[in-house]
Amino acid sequence: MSEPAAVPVHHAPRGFVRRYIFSTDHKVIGLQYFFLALFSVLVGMLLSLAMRYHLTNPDAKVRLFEMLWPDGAAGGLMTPELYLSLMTIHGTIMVFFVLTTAPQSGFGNYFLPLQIGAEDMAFPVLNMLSFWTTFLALVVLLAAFFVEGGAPLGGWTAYPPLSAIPAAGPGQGMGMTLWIASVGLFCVASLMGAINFITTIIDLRCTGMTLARMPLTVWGWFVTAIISLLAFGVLLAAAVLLLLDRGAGTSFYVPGGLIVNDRLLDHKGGSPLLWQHLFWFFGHPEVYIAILPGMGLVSQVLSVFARKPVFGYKAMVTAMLAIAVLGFVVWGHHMFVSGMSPYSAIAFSVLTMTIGVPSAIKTFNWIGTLWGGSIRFETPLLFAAGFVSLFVAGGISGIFLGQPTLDLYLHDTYFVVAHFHMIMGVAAIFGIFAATYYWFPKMFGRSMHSALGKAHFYLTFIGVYLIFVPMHSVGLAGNPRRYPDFKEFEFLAELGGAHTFISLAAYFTAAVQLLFLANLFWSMWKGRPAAANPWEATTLEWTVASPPPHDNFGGVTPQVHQGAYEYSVPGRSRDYVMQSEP
Amino acid sequence: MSVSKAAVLDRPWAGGTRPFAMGSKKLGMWLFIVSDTLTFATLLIVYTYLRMAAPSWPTPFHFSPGILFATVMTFVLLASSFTMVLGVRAMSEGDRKAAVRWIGATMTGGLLFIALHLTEWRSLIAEGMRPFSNPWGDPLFGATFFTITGLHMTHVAAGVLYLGVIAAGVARGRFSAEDVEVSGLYWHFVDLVWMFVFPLVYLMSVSLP
Amino acid sequence: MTAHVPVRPFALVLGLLLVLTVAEVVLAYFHVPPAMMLTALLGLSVLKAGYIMAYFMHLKFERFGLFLLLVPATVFCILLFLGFLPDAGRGMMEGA
Amino acid sequence: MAFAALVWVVAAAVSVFFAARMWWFPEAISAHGADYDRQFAATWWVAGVIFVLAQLLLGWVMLRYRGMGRRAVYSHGNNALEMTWTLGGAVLFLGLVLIGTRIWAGVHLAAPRAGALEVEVSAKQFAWSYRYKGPDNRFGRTRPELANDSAGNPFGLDESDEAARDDVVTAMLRVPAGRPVVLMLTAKDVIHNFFVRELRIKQDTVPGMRIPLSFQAEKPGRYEVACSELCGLGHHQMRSTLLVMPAEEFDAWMREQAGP
Repeated sequence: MSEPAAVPVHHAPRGFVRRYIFSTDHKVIGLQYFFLALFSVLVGMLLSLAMRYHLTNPDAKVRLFEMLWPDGAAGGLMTPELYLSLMTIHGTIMVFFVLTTAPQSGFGNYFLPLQIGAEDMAFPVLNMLSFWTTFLALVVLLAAFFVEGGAPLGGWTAYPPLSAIPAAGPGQGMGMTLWIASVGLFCVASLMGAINFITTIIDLRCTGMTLARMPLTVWGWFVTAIISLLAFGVLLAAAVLLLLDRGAGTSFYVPGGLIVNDRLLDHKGGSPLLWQHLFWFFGHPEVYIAILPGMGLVSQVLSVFARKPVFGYKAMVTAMLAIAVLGFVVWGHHMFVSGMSPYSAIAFSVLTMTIGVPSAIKTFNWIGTLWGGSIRFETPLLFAAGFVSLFVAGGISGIFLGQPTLDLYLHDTYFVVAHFHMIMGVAAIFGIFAATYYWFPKMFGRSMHSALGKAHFYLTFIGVYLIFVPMHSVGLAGNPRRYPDFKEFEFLAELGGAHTFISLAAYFTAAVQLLFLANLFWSMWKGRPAAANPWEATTLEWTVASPPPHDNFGGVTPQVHQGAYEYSVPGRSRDYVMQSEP
Repeated sequence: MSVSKAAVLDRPWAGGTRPFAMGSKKLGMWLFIVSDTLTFATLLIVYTYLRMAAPSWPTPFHFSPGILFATVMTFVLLASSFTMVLGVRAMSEGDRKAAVRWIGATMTGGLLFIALHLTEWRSLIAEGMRPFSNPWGDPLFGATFFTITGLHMTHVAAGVLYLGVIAAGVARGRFSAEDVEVSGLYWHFVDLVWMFVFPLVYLMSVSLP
Repeated sequence: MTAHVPVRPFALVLGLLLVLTVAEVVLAYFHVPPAMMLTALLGLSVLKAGYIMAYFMHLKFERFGLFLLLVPATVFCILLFLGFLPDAGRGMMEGA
Repeated sequence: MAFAALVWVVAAAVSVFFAARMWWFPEAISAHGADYDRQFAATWWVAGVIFVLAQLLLGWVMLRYRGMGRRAVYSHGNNALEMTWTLGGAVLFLGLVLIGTRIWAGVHLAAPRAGALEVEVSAKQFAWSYRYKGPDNRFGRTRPELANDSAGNPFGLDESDEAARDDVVTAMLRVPAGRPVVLMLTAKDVIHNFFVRELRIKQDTVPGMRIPLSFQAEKPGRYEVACSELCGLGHHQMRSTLLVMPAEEFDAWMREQAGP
């Protein structure tokens, strides 16, 4: 392999089905994932709007609810079980089909091979399979709404015995079974994806693409894929055992002596805590699966638009690896009040606080990247900077929740809800927005509307702070999460004003997203045609046409001679040096 | 800034080359093995956890037939791994016929393992063992036993099918030496898992005289 | 890859694995506390697994980087599972 | 410009909003609660200062370094600076958690104090029941198959056991002020959670487990017990009352319950 490999030029398959449906082209698969996530995020957002509406108007009769869920909202009045099932599907769809799918499988599939100078992923057919398995998982999940009893109501964490006993509530029958099946399928799809990503990054980098020259986005996908590979197998096993408890009469998670609906169950010997351990062993790394690609992307975007090298590239990579390792040793902080050993809790909390250190490194290095730059205020930059602001805002509440002492009050209140929405539901999504605005010209050959994009950013940024800051406060007042209404408790009645405010802010923020949708679809067909390298960025995807040809580099494998962030190099006429430039 | 091409190519991680000097399929199989290891490890830790939590755990396996059977099954599996090594070796030396023969021997080992295992399952079921109860006490004994050995047996069965496809292809002149090696990796992994199932599930539950 | 691969080391490994298996079975019949038994059996199993990986799965003859990529992370995760165990049987009620 | 202004406004607004304490903790009614509030306040200052500083800094660099045709500084970083914030962060975060550990240990690791009132708590979909030992100072035998709420026997007390007959079972948790209490938390069907805001205590009730929880309420009054772990469709209605009574009143109530 001393000569640059002479790769034959491949033409795209001609048939519509092979080209756009069962395609093995990483770019088409990336777009498929992107649109699957877009559909999912819309569904998830509409579910959350329905929930917010119900929380503030618990007695309202809504025709739309009745049309959508004739059983759960007879006469338009939402039942508690319907509310809880909306909540369960909202959480599941957002965590798995949006936050895991868009940044990693969507943008990762599209841009990983382009950024490392490869023609495709290492296993194109496996790639196709993993998309269609994800698709099937989504169909199975949504099907839960339409079976008897409706969707499950145990939340995305599905704690047994509630999730293990079909008699424990409506939705805990067929709906719950479908939920488990969906999660199992998603695990399989993610494992296939992880194997593909790792192999691609190890084997298919073009000549000169050393590890230290890889864009931080690639590092983000690499670390994320490693976490996925190690975490999803555990969830898969845990899900199979839960299924057996429900179907085969085993008792892995169900202890003896349970009385459900006045009936003594036959189960004996299991442990509800066991599921929590297994679930969070996967679940905490999952949080980083959602955020790490965004971290990589933000580093990339800040550097491009500040026209300045990333501040502390090695520290950024080290911090990502440290976050990955620490992400595996802190699962117990989700279980401080679960009845786990109090000694374990202390150990977990010390480890949890340690994660603050690499997180702080990332934050300050992002600011350090902007420091001394010559910042171009384009929409992707705004979203990346917004990510930094929200990452701080969402991460800082982790200092409270990571202490078992403080968790004694805050656990399962709206403080937690606000915390993880700020970091996963908003910061991570800002990463996705930044990626969309940044790479849109490359994906579709056209530019998104700049003024609309900026308006979208500013209004969303204001909106999310308006939603989630008061929500922290509501949590401090002790408001438990996962309540369909607040009528039963005196202390919750006093919080009605706060909830109304939060709901209004949520409607506003959701409405603003119409700007994004309009901009996205309008620009796809009518946007200004984009140059090959509109942002004057250095990485390899900008060396090819927009959109890239079927075989990416036209059969010529590129060669890399530079690091990924050579901006404003002294002595150069242009303020950027492409990675492929000698 | 620029590094000469030769200097870059000398380093395995510099791109344009495969750092582990192996095909992507082989690396992919290794990665699959990592994730599957964690799935099996999860089941084994679940078993350990539940067994530690149980007030008493059944120890119903007598030397004959239980332990004797399981020991013979272990021998069969180890021997089949060895024949697989010989199959991979034959293939790497270009001897397709011998490769097919050795893979066939491996498959026979796998089938024998499944047959012995099913016989054992049948006799345990005849004694009254179920996933939800058993005559000796803690109901989770049956649940963990059937789940762990069942998942392992599924892997063996899938392996036999996989090797069948490989053998048929090799006989018709398809597949490279590395393809055979990759299937061998999977087979050895199934063997490796059993090295933990055997002591944990069987030997820790022998009925001591 | 047409180099001649000797069979002998692999046959020796097979023999060793069979011997270790017999040793495990014999060991299982000693009357020792369960914790000690578990440690001994797991020790032997790790040894066997090591031989299978090193020889049968050829890891010994691959580049060391592959070992570094695969083994430490996996072992780390499996060791972390031990963090579940302090909760096994914790606060258990009678008949649960 | 707009971005910097907005981030600064956000930082200021968030600070003012939380300083106003529009929706906030209720007053604590135990020594543990006071400790809790101190730990919270300490964490509050650390988090608040980091938050405000980071936002101010972010706004400032965005304002100061906005591109105006000027060339950016070519720099790959500064190791000394990175070490500073790495070590600073580590010391700060770990310090906080170690200080708080004492409070955690007080709830979960301290030996139950002598003379503590023991109450068994049983949670089910969607109600709470409490059981006191009665005059004989012993919990009587229970059998799950006897448990029947409509017959007023949520614990499944076995009347054939002498010790069970005088057990007092209630739907409201009454405790004496100024005396240590140990709750034994149990659940009959799924996981629930015992949460009293004023005590600053929250603990899951897990089926199959008996989890002890100690507290000592100082201030008499009526407080709400809320279920804080999703337990099914009636989760939001799973309410009960904690009545902290002056010790003499509690004793009188207890004597009255025990009957003649």
